[in-house]
Amino acid sequence: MSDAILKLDGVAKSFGAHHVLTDVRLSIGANEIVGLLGPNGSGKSTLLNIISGFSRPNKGDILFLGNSIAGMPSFKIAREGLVRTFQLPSMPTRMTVREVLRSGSREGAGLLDAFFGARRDDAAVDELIEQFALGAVAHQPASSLSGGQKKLLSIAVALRTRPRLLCLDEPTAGVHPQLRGRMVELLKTFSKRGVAILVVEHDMHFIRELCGRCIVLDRGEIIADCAPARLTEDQRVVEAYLGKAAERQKVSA
Amino acid sequence: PLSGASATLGDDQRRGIELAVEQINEGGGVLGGRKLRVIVEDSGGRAPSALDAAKKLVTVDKVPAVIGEYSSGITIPIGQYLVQEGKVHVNIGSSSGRIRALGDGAFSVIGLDNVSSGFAADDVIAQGWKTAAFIAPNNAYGQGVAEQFQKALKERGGEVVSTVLYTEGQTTYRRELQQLERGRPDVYVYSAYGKEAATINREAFELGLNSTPWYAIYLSMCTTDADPKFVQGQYGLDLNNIGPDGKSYEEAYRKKYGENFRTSFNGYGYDSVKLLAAAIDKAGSAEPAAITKALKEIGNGYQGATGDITFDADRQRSKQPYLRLKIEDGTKQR
Amino acid sequence: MVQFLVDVLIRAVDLALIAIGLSSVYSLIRFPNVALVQYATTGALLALALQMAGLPLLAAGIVACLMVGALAVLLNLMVFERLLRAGSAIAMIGSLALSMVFSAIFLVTAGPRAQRFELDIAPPLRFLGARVTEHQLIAAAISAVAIAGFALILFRTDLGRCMRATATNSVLARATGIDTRKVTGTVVFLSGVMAALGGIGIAVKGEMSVHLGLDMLLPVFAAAILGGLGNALGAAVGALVIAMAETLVTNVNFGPIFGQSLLFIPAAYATAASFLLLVIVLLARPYGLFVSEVKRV
Amino acid sequence: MSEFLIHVAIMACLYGLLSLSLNLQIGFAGLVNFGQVILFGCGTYGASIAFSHQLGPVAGILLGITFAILVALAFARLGRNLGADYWGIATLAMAEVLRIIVNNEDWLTGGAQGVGGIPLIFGDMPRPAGPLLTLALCLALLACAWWLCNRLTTSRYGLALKLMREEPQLAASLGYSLSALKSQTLMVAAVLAAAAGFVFAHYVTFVGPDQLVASETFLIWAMVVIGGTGNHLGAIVGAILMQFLFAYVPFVKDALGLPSEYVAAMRLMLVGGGLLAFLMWRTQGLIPERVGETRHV
Amino acid sequence: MINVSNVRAGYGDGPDVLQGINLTAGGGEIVTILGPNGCGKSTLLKCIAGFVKPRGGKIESEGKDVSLVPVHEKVRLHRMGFVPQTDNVFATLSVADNILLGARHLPAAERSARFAELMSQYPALKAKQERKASVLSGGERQILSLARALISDPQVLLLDEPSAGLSPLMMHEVFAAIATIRDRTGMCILMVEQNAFEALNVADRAYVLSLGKVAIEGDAAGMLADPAMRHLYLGGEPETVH
Ligand SMILES: Nc1ncnc2c1ncn2[C@@H]1O[C@H](COP(=O)(O)OP(=O)(O)OP(=O)(O)O)[C@@H](O)[C@H]1O
Ligand SMILES: Nc1ncnc2c1ncn2[C@@H]1O[C@H](COP(=O)(O)OP(=O)(O)OP(=O)(O)O)[C@@H](O)[C@H]1O
Ligand SMILES: [Mg+2]
Ligand SMILES: [Mg+2]
Repeated sequence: MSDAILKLDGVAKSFGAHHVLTDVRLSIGANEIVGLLGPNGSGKSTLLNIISGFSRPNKGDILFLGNSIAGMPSFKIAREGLVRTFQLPSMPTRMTVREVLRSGSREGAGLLDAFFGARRDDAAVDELIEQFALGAVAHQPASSLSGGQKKLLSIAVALRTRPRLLCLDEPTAGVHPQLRGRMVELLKTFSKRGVAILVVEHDMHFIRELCGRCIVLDRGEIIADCAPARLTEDQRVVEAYLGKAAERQKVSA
Repeated sequence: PLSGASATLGDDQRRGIELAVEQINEGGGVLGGRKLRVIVEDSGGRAPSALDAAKKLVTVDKVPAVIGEYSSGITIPIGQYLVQEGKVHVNIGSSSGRIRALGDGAFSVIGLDNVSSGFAADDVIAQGWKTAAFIAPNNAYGQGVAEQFQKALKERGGEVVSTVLYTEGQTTYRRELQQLERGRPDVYVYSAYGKEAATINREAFELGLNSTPWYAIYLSMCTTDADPKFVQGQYGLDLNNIGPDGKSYEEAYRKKYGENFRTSFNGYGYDSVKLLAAAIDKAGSAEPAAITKALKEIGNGYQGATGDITFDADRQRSKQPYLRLKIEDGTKQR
Repeated sequence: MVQFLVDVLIRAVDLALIAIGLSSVYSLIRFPNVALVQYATTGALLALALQMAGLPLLAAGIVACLMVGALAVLLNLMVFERLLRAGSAIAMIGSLALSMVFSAIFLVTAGPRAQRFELDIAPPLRFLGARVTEHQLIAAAISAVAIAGFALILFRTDLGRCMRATATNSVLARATGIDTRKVTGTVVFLSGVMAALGGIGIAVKGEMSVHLGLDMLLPVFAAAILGGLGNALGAAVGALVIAMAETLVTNVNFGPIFGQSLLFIPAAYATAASFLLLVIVLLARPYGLFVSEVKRV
Repeated sequence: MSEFLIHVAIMACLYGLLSLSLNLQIGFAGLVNFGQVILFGCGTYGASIAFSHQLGPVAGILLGITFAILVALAFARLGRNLGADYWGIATLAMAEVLRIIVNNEDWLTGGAQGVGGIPLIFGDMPRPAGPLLTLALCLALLACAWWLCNRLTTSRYGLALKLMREEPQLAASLGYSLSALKSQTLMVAAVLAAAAGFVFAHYVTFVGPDQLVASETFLIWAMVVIGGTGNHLGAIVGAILMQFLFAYVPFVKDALGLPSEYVAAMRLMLVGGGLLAFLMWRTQGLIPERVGETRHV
Repeated sequence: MINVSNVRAGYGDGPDVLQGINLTAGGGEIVTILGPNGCGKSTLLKCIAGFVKPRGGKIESEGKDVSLVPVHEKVRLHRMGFVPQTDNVFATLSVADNILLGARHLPAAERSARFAELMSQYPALKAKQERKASVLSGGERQILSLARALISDPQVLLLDEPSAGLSPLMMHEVFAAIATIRDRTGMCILMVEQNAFEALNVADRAYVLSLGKVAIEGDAAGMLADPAMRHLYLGGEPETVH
């Protein structure tokens, strides 16, 4: 894929003697939505941490928009346009939901902008609040949100940075099924506007709705890279990851 | 300072002052029967509070003269302020050479570093000691004395082989003492006060350093808090309360406070009040300018409790009689 | 050399007990309690007062330690529990404020003068060429026993595990059936006892003033942090390291290097040395020497 | 207006500056700085070094600011990967190290005896005008600083600071450079504190190491906490309140006929007890931080 | 076993998050609580566990009013287990210590027997026994917290989203384990879930909360069968989409 926005080449990571990732190679095209699946503890979040600079790979290279970002500090990577969310988001106590969302955009957030920058209203924030159904709590302290609402907020604020590639870590865990449907629509809209998405997820329904392609990780290795619908055909994936769920899905397919 | 690290000293200064006030007022006050009043303020040992206090005294209480402080870091700014305001300032506790430069209106009843250091150096040489190790607190006082003593001893042909300025407020000075010991001096010269003095004396004893002679600058200040056993045999200089009311002052102090002089600083407080009262009487007014003039005149062979007070051209005490002391069986004599 | 070791040990013992108290409470309630050094002063003052009231020193010491332990529990219930709801920085400032209040009370009740226990004067003993006194040896022995006892409680009883659980996640600890208040209370009590014992230990060796505790503040903190806050035994090692640094700075003769017979770093820099050491260690190991905080996102 | 009042007002303004500066750090950026007094000291020593080496006051302010920025950068470097408690103690240790250096290197700083005779700012003015002009200058400075801080924290930059204060990881994931934010805040705060120090030096006319002891930092902390962390107005109000209380305690003593050693205990009680009371019953301070009120930018 | 009647609760001086909830769960029953984000499900569990004090109403366990009994007492005396939604492991303790803390009250022999049994059940944990819980992945933490709750052998188990973050395979295993343990010990299990479809599959009864009130209650099978219900509260399920 020549227009790959993200390309991982032989990435490996171990903690002491524990090898979490071994030789991961993958690439994600611009505008693509890719799902990253795998059993618990297979290294998905670790991979996201490495891509986003929160952890350093032991080996391998990471190219984002053609430039190597391996070993770069996380904030620089985020500035390049690669933004991630966390599996267990925590939110500030003395900032409102709205403020958190506003802080998503770094435009005009420099020290000097405080004195010389123009002051503008933020329509994009209102739109996000609306899209993520946070209107009712917009003026509450962000930390008082329920678990699911925090997840939503963390995705919204990541989108506010206008990323080129958005990495989501289990965006639907703890989110109400109805909202999951909404989220699919939303993410698709953003994707159409040119945001590539890499999403770690366990909800197969969500994956099938959203992703054009998915990658399955098991014990630090990629064991499948195909369209979601074809996952159930792969015996290794079924054994390691889907289990009984696969049977039900086959029935329904 | 009535609080903070040097509170003991400040408190003792106040005792001297209060004693003098009491005596003067019992003896008919000043200016033909008017009571002398001293307002006591606490500097807390910090310059901003001291300045607050000085400004209160000058602008609210409208006093003509201010006596005080102990730490040079405080005496200098308030002295400067008082001189600017045209008031009289009498230094009774700081001995930094920089006090010399405060300007007209600022007096010192206490001999500055050079006076006591010179005396101590003479004494040390006279005892036949050639090399000395010196220890004092690492503050304005200690740094001043250390520098002056080193200079004075060198001038007289001796040498300070090691100098330690210790940080106050530690629980132990063993390391400092052992560093001193490495110089193998003929004599240890020190000046310390309060808890530090007690600790240093005890630890010197415990380390067996007392087999070498010890010489204290202001012996009673250095040894009051220590057990007599630790300081047995120490030499030292001390203030000489040999003025006309020297002995009676000592007695009055003992009577009023039920103990011997706690530090050596109360006498200056006492003398400063007496001196000021005399100056006020002589000037016939409590105007600062008049007091200044009178002080300069009186301060020439005035006999205070601490002995002859004679001001030099910079209005600093030029000489001071000291006692040569040695502690034998808990008493001081030589 | 022996003298050097003895000096380091004496100093380390002074620091260790209070530092251990500080560190163990930190592990539970997540803030460094500045007032702990004042508990040390309180212990010493109480013991002194009790001795003057006629109790033998040993009894006075024990009673004072228990009283300070109780005081620590009381203050924790009345003050710190409340403060902690607002966060650890607030609690730390609160403990600072409390220690000022302590100072004020000491100033009014005990006065600023130096005081000492009524004890026979101990002549220095010679021990392998090093000079120590009986009091120093006894104080060191008592401290060692106290530290060992504390370690035993920490590692050999259920309290230790409950304590660590409470420290990490008190909500979950309660959900697991741990009475977190009891655990906290016990540890706070022990820390008070340790601090008081430390204070008495220092006072017995010589003289004390009401500034005793505050004077110890920075080195004790340095020791606790060096060992890693929350790691009680790390604090003991931290105390040893700090004592070593201070002693080295004052006792290394640089004279020969510069062709002089004697040249020392000014003694005033001894304290600076331990702080500098602290800063350097923190640059390399942000959580102190013995705490390896594994963080993951 | 009585001269004493003018004096107290001037001091209040200077402390106001200091507490604004500290508030910017603790209230907005979450930087628990216990070395604040050394930033102030950079200003005073800028003035003193320039004076004692005959460089003139302009060089003084430049020196002060340079020192302050250097210290701020060192603090920020330390803070890059330290937890808040650790960093707090580390700043305290650094400040202490710097104070010890200043106390001992008398060729540069005048040592423990300090430097006196620094000229007054409006020294040549006639009596009432001089102090009044000084007060006006201080008020202007304070107003400028307040405007600056306000502008800073109500902008998007302020949001970034708050995000860093509470969720540093989230802030980093959104592309904020924590170390840049920290060093910028510290530098701004340091310049404010140094300005206060410079004016202080030229007002008190004396600079010495005793002005830089840790208890001064705690005093400023008390001002900020009582006034209200995270609120600029609160910080100023806290400073003014404390300064006036401090200055007028002696009058209370005069009125009640108390002996003057109680002033010390009373001051300690005021700072400590007042701080503690506020922390316990009104943690947010007199004028609390407002959540969600930043202007739309 | 558990009887919640007309409970109101909230945080600080905020509004009532729970506005009069009635709920019962008997021994041997799995009851699941569903509802949109922020409707108060976790608050309800916290209320039953004792972390949030009810502002009104009553919570009974086996007929005794336990509304104001402190959490740790409840855990000990009423054998209640609670797994919070977030922060559900002791991060600085090892995995083994985490589990053993749940079994503090058991005699040593029984404790190690159960521990061994659990370890064989969850090999993922066994391999990481000695590691600090803070390094575990999200799913591993979830399993660990469940294991800790199970070892204590409670009579009432309160689970806040036990399946969040679990892989499909693991989710089925966990639900199966929950059902098994219910069958074996007859404990009463109350769980909040967002994976409604799977939860309803194992549950006996379900409550759907909305804005702090019970909107629907009924038996699980019935709810699964009701198309309107599916559409409104369960989201689209795999079978219903195409
Ligand atoms: N800092 C670390 N130190 C040691 N081991 C770690 C560390 N971080 C992660 N691990 C281990 O690496 C493995 C992979 O963790 P990771 O969080 O990437 O899993 P995951 O695929 O995201 O799982 P889940 O779906 O449960 O979130 C886990 O077994 C975890 O225990
Ligand atoms: N600690 C708290 N302080 C203040 N308000 C809170 C707190 N925790 C929750 N709330 C509020 O209570 C409401 C209900 O929260 P709760 O956590 O019970 O929701 P939930 O139903 O569990 O949602 P989710 O499915 O997202 O976990 C939310 O609106 C939230 O804002
Ligand atoms: Mg994960
Ligand atoms: Mg919830």
